[in-house]
Amino acid sequence: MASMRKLLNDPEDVVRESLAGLAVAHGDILKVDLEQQIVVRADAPRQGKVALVSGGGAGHEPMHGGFVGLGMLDAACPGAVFTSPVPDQMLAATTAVDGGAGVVHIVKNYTGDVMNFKLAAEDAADEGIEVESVLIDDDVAVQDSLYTAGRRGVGATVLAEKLAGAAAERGDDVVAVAGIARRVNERARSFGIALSSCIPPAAGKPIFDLPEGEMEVGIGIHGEPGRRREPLGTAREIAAELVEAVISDLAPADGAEVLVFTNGMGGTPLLELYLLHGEIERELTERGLRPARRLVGPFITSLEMAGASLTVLELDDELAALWDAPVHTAALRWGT
Amino acid sequence: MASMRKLLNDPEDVVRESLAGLAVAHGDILKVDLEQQIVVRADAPRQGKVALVSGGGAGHEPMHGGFVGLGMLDAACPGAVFTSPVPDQMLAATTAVDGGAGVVHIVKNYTGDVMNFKLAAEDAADEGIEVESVLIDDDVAVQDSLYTAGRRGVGATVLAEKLAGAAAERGDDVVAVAGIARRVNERARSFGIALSSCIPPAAGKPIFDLPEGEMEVGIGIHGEPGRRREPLGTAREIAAELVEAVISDLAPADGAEVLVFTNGMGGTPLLELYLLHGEIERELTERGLRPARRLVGPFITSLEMAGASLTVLELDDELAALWDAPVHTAALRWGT
Amino acid sequence: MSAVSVNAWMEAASAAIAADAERLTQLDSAIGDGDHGTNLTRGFRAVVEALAGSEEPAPGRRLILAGKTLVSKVGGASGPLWGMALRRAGRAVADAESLDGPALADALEAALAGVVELGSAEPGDKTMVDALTPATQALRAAVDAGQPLADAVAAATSAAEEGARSTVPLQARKGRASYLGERSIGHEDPGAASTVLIIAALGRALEE
Amino acid sequence: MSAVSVNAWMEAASAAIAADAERLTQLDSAIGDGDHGTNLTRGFRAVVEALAGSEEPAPGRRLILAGKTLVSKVGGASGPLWGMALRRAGRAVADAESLDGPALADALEAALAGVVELGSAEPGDKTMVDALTPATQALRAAVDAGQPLADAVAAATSAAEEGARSTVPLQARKGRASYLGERSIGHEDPGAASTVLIIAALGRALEE
Ligand SMILES: Nc1ncnc2c1ncn2[C@@H]1O[C@H](COP(=O)(O)OP(=O)(O)O)[C@@H](O)[C@H]1O
Ligand SMILES: Nc1ncnc2c1ncn2[C@@H]1O[C@H](COP(=O)(O)OP(=O)(O)O)[C@@H](O)[C@H]1O
Ligand SMILES: [Mg+2]
Ligand SMILES: [Mg+2]
Ligand SMILES: [Mg+2]
Ligand SMILES: [Mg+2]
Repeated sequence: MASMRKLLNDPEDVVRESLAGLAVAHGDILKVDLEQQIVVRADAPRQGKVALVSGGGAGHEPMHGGFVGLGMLDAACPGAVFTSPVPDQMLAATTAVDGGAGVVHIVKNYTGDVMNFKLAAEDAADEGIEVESVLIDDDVAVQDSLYTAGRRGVGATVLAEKLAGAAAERGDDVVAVAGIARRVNERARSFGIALSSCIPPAAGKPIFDLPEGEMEVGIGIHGEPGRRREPLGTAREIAAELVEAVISDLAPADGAEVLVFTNGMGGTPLLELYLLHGEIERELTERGLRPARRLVGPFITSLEMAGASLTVLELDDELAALWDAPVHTAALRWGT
Repeated sequence: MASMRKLLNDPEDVVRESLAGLAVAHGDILKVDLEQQIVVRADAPRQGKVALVSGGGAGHEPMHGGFVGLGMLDAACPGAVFTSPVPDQMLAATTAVDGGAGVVHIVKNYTGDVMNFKLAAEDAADEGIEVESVLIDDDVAVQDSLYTAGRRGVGATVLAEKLAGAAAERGDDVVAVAGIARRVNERARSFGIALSSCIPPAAGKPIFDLPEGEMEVGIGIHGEPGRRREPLGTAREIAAELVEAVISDLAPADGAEVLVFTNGMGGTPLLELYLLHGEIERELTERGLRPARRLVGPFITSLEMAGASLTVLELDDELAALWDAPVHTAALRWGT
Repeated sequence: MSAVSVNAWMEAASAAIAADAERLTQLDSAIGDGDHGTNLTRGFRAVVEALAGSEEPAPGRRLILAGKTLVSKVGGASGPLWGMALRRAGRAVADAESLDGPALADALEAALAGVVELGSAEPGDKTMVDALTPATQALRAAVDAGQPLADAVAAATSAAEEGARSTVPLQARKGRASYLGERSIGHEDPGAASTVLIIAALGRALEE
Repeated sequence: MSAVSVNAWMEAASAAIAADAERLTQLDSAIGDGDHGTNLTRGFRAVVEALAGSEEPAPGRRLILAGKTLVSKVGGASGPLWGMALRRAGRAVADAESLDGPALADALEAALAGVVELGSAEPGDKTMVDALTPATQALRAAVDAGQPLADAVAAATSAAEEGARSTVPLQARKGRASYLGERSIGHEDPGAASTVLIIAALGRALEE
C-alpha cells in the first residue's frame, strides 16, 4: 500500500477520491455523483440546450472532468485509470444532462470506449433521448487501415469538446453540434512522443522502461509504448518530426490559419513545453502556415509521463470564433 | 547533448528558448526581451499604475512568467534554472514597467534572490525609481532562526502576486500594494513534500535518489532534499501532516475563512493532486476552518518533481475581493 | 448426466483470474495498457457477488446476469466483450434446466458469435477470439462425439491454451495492441490468456 | 618584485572551475540545488572575456570589472558574493600598479569584508567564508613575515583547503544548505570548495 510514488490511499479508490477532491475544488462549476462516478455541470440539465457528454479512462486529467462547465462539456464519465467507463455511467451522465434537445457523445476511438459508448447510446435511445455519437480519431501515428483498430483519438478531443461546446452554447441543434465536432476531427491531426513511461496506480510501476537517450515515438495516451523507439533528439529535431508527421497527413491549404496545440503528457516541465512550442511554431511558419490560436499545457495527459504531443487544427472563421467564445471550466477559462 | 530525458536543445539555452516559446504562445498578454531575459506585460508601462516585478530562478513555471498580465505581475525576470536572476535583469524589468507610480519587488527569501534584488533596488533608486521590496518567507519547514537563512518563500508568492497585482490594478499606491503583499505573507504558511527528485537541465540527472516507499518532507522548490525523509504515507496521512504543519504555525482564528492552495510540484498527476486536495479540505474542515477560495494545480513547481505543497491563507473580506478580481495571465485567468 | 454449474464456473474463473492477475497485467503492459488483470479481477468478483445475491435457478438467466454485471463493472474492451459473450451464452440456453454438454456447446458458440459481432475480430487478429474459437470448436466436437463432459471441457481447455500460444508470433490487428504494429509480435495476447483461465474454470465447475 | 596578474588569475580560476565544475555541482546537489559548478563556470568565463576586451592597465580596476561581470552574469548566491568580493578587492588596491604581496593581502581582506557585509556569514556557518578567512589570514601573515609571494600564496592555498575540509562536519547556518538542518552535516560546502580553486589559481598567476 502507498509504497509506490503516488499520492493516494487505496489504488482502487483513486478515481472516486480524486473526483471528490474535484468536487470540493470547483463546486461553482460542477457537481460530482460519486455513486455513478460522473461529473456534471452545476446547472445541468439546461433546458433546450444540446448537451455534450464525454468520457474515457481516468489518468488523462484535466480531461475530461476539467472540461465540464459553460461552453464545453455538460458531463464527463471517467472510468478506472486508462479503462473505458461502463455504459451505466455513460447513461447516467446522458440522462442527467439531457435538456430535451439531444445529447452528443464525444467518443475517442479505442475499442473499449467505442463498444461501451455504443451500448450506452442504445440504452439512451431506449429512454427516448436522441444521441449523436462523434468518433475522434486524429492520431497519425496509427495507420487507419483494416489491420489496426483505426486511429486513436488524442489531442483533437480537447479541441472538439471546446468548439462543439461553444456551438451548443450558442444554440445549435444536436446535428449541428455533432457536425462541428466532426469538422474538428476532420481538420485536426496529432502526433506524440514520450521521454518516460508513467506509473498506473494499479500496477504501481512504470509500464515500460526507456533507456536514457531514447524516446518513444508515436505514443498514445495510455502509457503504452509508441510505434517505435528512436534516439532522443533535440527539441528542434523533435519539433520537426512532430510537425512533419502532422502536416503531411493533414495537408492544410497553403498559408492556412491554424490552431497549434502543444500538449504536455503530464510529467514534462512547462519550461520545456514552451521551448518545444517555440520550435513548433517556427517549423509551422517556415512551411507557410499561420498560427492564429494556441493552446500550450498539459491538457490530455498520461499521468506523469514525460513527453509531448502536437495537434494542429486548420481553422476557418467559424471555428476560430467558437474557439474565442467564453468557456468556464476547471482547466480552460476565458471570457467569463 | 540531449541524451537526458529533456525536451531541449543546448541546456545553456533552455531558459532563453523557453521564453521565446512563451512569447509566441501569449503575444496578446506579454512580450519578452530575449536580450535582457525579461517578460513584460504587453501594455507596459502603464502610466500611473504601481508596477509589480518578481523573479527568481527558472524551473518553477508557470511562476513567474505565467503570472505576467492584467491583475498580476507587470514583469518577471527568470534566472538560469534554480538560480536567482542578476541585478541587471531586475533593473531592466523595473525600468521597463515603471509607470511613475513606483515599483514593488516581490522577493522570495533565498540568499541569492535577496542579494541580487537588493543590488537591483539600489540601482533603481539611483535612476529615481521608487522601489518597495516585499520579502516572502512562508515555508514552515524551515525554522526562522539565527541558524538558518530564514524561512523560504514558496506558495505564498503566487498568492501575493495575485492579490498585490489586483491592488495595483484598482489603483492602490506603492506602499499600499506592498502592504497587501506583506499581509499575504503574514497570513499565509506553506509546507511541501516530494515523492521524487527533478532533473535540472545543467546537471542532466536527478539531484537526489529517493528509495521506493520513502518521501522527502519539508522540501523547498529547488529540487533540494527536504528536512527529513519519512516512509511514504497515504494521501490521507500526508494531508494530515501538511495541514498540521501549516495550521499549527499559522494559528488562524477559529472558524476562519481560508484560501486553500494545493500545489503540484510539477510531476504529480492532477488525478492525485485533486485527491490530495479533497483530503486537505476534509482535514481543514474538521479543524473548524472554512475553505472559501481554492487554487489547485501546478503553479510553483520544481521542474518534474513529484510531490505537492499546501499553502493556506487566512482571508479577510478585502483579500477575498482581491482574489476574485479579474486576472489575465498565461497561467491564471478569470473575469476577462 | 453431468453439467456445469454457472456459479461454480464463475467462482472458479474469478479465483483463477485473481490468482493470475499479475501475469495478465504484465502481458497487457507489453502490448496494451497494463490493466487487463485488474479489469477482469474487478469484473468477475462482481459477477460472483451478483450471482450469490440472486435466487434465479435457470443457468441461462444466471449467465445473462453475469454478462450484464461484466458490462456494468469492467469497462475497457474486455468488459463489453465478455459481457456480451455471457449474455449471448445465457440467451442461447434460454430456460434449459442444466448446462449439460450440448447446452454448453450452444452457449460457447453463442458467446463467440457475440464477441465477433461486437468486436469484429477474426481468428489471427491476435485477440481473445484466437483462444475462444478453437475452444468452442473442440468442445462441440467432443460433445458431438459423445465424450463425457469432463473430457470435452479438457479438450476445450487444451485447445484454448494452444490458441493462446498461437497468438505470440502474430501481429495484432484489433484492440490496443494493433497500435504497436510490428512491435506487438512476440507477445501473448492478454485477452487470449484470460480466456484460457475462463475455459479451464469450466473443469472445476462440473457437477454430478 | 613578484606580483599577481589579474588576467592570469582569472584565467587560471576559470580553467580550474570549469575542470572541476562537475565536482562542485555534486557538492551543491548534496546540500544545495546543484548549480554551483555551472554558476561559477558561466561567471568566470564571462570575466575572462570581459578582461580580454578591456584596455584598462590598473589591476585594481581590472578586479572591479571582474566583480561587476560576476554580479551581472552569475546570479544565485555566489554571483553577488564573489562579485562583491572582487569589486571590494579592486577598490582596496585602487590605482596600485601591481598586485604585489601587500596589495594582494589588502585585496583579499577587502574581499572577505565585502562577502561578510553582504552575506553576514561568520566562520563556522559552513560557507565560502570558512575557506576565505583562513586563506586571507595566512597570506597576510606570510607577507608580513617577508616570505616570497609564491610561498605566501601556497600558504593561503593550504589554509583554504583546510578551511574547506573543516566545513564537512559543520551544520550550515547560511545559504540553502541551512534549510537541511542536520542533514547538511557530513558534506563539504560547495562555495568553500570553489574558493580553494580561486585561491589556488593565484599560484598560477605569479609574474616575474
Ligand atoms: N475487437 C476485439 N475483438 C475481440 N477481442 C478484443 C478486441 N479488442 C480487444 N480485444 C481483447 O481485449 C483484450 C484487452 O482487454 P483489456 O486490457 O481489459 O481492455 P483495454 O484494451 O480496453 O485496456 C485484448 O488482449 C484482446 O484479447
Ligand atoms: N550568506 C552567505 N554568506 C557567504 N556565503 C554564502 C552565503 N550563502 C551562500 N553562500 C555560499 O554560496 C554557495 C552556494 O552558491 P551557489 O550554489 O552558486 O548559489 P545558490 O545557493 O543560490 O544556488 C554556498 O556553498 C556558500 O558557500
Ligand atoms: Mg484499458
Ligand atoms: Mg541556485
Ligand atoms: Mg488493457
Ligand atoms: Mg546552488
